[in-house]
Amino acid sequence: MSDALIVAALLLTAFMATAVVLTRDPARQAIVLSGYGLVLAVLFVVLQAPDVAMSQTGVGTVVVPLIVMLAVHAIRRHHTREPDERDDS
Amino acid sequence: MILQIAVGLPFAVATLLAATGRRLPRIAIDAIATATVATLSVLLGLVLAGGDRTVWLGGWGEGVGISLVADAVATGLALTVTAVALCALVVSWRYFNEVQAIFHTLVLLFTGAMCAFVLTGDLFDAFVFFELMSVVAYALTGYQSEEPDTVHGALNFGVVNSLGAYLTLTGIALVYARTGQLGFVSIGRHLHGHDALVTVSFALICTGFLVKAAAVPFHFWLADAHAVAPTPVCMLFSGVMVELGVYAVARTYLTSFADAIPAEPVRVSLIAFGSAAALLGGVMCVLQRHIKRLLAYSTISHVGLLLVGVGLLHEDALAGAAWYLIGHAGVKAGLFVGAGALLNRFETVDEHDLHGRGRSMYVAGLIFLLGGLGLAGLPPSGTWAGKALIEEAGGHSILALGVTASALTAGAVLRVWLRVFRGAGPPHPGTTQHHDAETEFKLSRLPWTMLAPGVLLVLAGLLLGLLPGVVIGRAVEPFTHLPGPAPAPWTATSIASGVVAVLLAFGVAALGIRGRIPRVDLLHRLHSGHIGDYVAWLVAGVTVFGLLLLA
Amino acid sequence: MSQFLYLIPGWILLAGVYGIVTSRNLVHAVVCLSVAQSATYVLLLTIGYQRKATAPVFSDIKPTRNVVDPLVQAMTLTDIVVGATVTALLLALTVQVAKRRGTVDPDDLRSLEP
Amino acid sequence: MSRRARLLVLAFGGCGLALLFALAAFRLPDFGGTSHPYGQRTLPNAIAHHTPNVISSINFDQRAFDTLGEELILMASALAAVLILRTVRAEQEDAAGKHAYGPAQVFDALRITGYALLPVTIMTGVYIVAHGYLSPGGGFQGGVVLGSAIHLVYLSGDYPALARIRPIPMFEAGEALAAGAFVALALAFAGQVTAMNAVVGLEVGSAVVLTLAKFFEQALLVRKDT
Repeated sequence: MSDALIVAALLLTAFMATAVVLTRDPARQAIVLSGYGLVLAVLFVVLQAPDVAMSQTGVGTVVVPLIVMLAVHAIRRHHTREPDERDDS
Repeated sequence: MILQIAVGLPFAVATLLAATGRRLPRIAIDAIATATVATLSVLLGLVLAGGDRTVWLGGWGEGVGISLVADAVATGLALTVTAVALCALVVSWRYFNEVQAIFHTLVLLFTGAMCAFVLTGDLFDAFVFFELMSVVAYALTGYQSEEPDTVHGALNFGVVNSLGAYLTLTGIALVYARTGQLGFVSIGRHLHGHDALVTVSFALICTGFLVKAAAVPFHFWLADAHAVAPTPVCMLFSGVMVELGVYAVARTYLTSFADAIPAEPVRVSLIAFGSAAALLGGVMCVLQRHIKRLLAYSTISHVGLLLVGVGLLHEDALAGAAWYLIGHAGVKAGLFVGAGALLNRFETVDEHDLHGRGRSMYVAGLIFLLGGLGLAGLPPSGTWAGKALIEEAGGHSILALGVTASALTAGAVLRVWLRVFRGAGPPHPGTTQHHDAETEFKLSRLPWTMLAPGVLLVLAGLLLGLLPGVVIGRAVEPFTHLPGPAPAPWTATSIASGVVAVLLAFGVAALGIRGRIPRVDLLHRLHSGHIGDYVAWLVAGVTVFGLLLLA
Repeated sequence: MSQFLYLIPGWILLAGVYGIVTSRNLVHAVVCLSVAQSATYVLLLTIGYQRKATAPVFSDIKPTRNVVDPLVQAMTLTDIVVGATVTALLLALTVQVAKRRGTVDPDDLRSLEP
Repeated sequence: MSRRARLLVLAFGGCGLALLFALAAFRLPDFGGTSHPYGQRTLPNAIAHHTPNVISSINFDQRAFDTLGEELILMASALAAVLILRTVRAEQEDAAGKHAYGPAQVFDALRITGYALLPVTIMTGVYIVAHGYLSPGGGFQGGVVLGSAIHLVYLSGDYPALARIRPIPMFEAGEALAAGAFVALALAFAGQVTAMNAVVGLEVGSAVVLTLAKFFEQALLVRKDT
């Protein structure tokens, strides 16, 4: 694979990683994270690592973002009970 | 084969317990877990008796496979792990509302992971078992997930330790890029001369281990986690897990990087981090009224001393560190048993709350008194003997550091003994913070299984100094690659420094019971429980470590 | 000067750390931790890369063919599992923090130091 | 600490870490170079043991002990999810009737994808596990696919349907037994790549199901009392 492709994939990875970090709302972040997982998987294919790319696709684009999504959902449900139990000390 | 069986046994039984946990009665779960750890310690004892050996798993041999290296230090440490784990399991016989068999499964996994981490001869494998150890530790810390402080403490623990572990992996990747090796020994063989890459990779690898060892400024997670973890888990954390971080630093440097990185910067930086931990831990310890947090800070302080012992890079000091480690493991695990007994009786561990209420708890009181003396380093305790060797090798400043740290931490423990078990000093209003008693239903009296292990552990710690020094010296010889030390702790100076530390500790305790425990706002704000603070301090610590090594 | 490429994982690591420190939401912080970890995948695989070499799978190529370093790939696989499990565990704890404390903003969580 | 102080500490640490990392990076061997001694050593072993996928050979044969640790981490974290997220289950049983599982709040596009993908995904998962010794993929990748495939039922249908085909105790036992089998295989019979792939597939699949199940429970539990 040509170097230009690798450089492009690496720069895209760095860009997406930054995007994940700068997305402050966790619900949106889960979606950006899924995209980041996909970009990583592409990078791994480019770097001749198909095995790793497969796990990254499964874990990084599906399972982990799904868990993040579910956690955000669960937390929202508990937030409806505030603010009476909130600890302000 | 015996080594493979020893490594695999706790894991195999843990999986079986997890599979059948829903059906087994509690007594069977207790019996199986305890018997497994007991068998494991017998196996490790046989390995220790059989002398040093290296086993290549799967028969692959050097350069391809993973080795288990059972030298005397590694096996001895694994044996210490199993001894503390055995006591922790006995203590937990009457503890807890068990969820299926998850607690026992996790404790077995934890024990097995610590043994594998200690015994492995491969850097990446060490990372894997370091992570296993950490993941199990987070889960055990968060065991009582209905308490707000518990989950918060476990989360702080998890984030800080995981980030440390990822930095370790980054360092492993760097050193792999240079050498193309992963075995501790083979990395050492392929590293010639030092440059920025080698130094930085060493700094990063050690970061994860220093986070585990709670060196300042990586220490913030420790008190948060210890204050909330169940008592048997605290015994394992403070008694052995934290100390494994120091062991890993020593192993990484001595086996892999000793020829590449000159000793002087390593010595300076490890002593700096260790001394900071010894002093800050000691001061924070005196400022605590929550007894489990108090013991947690005393662990930070003593592990700091341990790091200084390793950092001196002197064969006698390393022998001393090994000695100190086992002595401290006994005393500290025992003290947590005492704290657990108070928690169980009164559902609080606030020192002011408990004023005079422990008068009738003779055994727990004895644990605190003997534990305090052990922390101070009363001859012939293991802590005393180890500290004597470290101080001997380190000179006056280290001597002063050792005496100060012991006096502060032991003083705080003795103050607890005086106030809670003797009713000394005027009473003060306590907090209303209420804790779970950790048992399924309130027991009418403490069963012997909850106290006897504590007494045994503390006594073991207090008598370990009687071991002949030559045994420890011979054990560390293959580990340090330095000429065989002849450790002899029984000198006039060392006995004097031990006695002085005990007297000073009583002084600190006597001063402490006269008034309320003070608050130092700056220090309290520093230990904020804010995960952003902890991580910021962590990267700052890496920077300081790296710059000290490069300088 | 091909070493410039190695700076990318460094950037990802720092971005993750920056995210954790400045985070106002624990879920966000945990995700940033997983970003910091992904730096190790990228670092490992770039270290193991070799020009004009294929993936280390010999089912359809000749055994004499040059392949990239398989070891870093095996390490990365292990690393991905570790990362995912740690993320899941920390998110479980975060859900409990939200339930018990009613907030996931680290600035609103009170200190554990009594 | 104040926000400002925190950022100052971070600025110091971040600059330092960046400097350290850059110093190291420029001493690394050239990108794309040919020197990978450890990697080269593993190649002939993989071919000699008839495992054309060298990565499978490393993970399940040459360095099987690493994978043993990895599988145990997976088991520990699935158990931890069961443990830490358990209290809601108790609350739910206490106040039966007050809780119900809400409907799936997903995009319609995702719902349709769920329907379409389920059978294909399961087939793919099994295929990936079975051919792990030969082609890219293996127990881990296939296990993830299988474990998440089951949850497509939720996207395409509703939660009770998912709960019926997902008996938690069975997955718990299956996962633990698979991990136990892996301990035995890794320490006593390393090199049985196909068997190990199958065991890992079972374990990973069950662990993913367990963990996701716990999170689904937390996310979908509607508290009717608020």
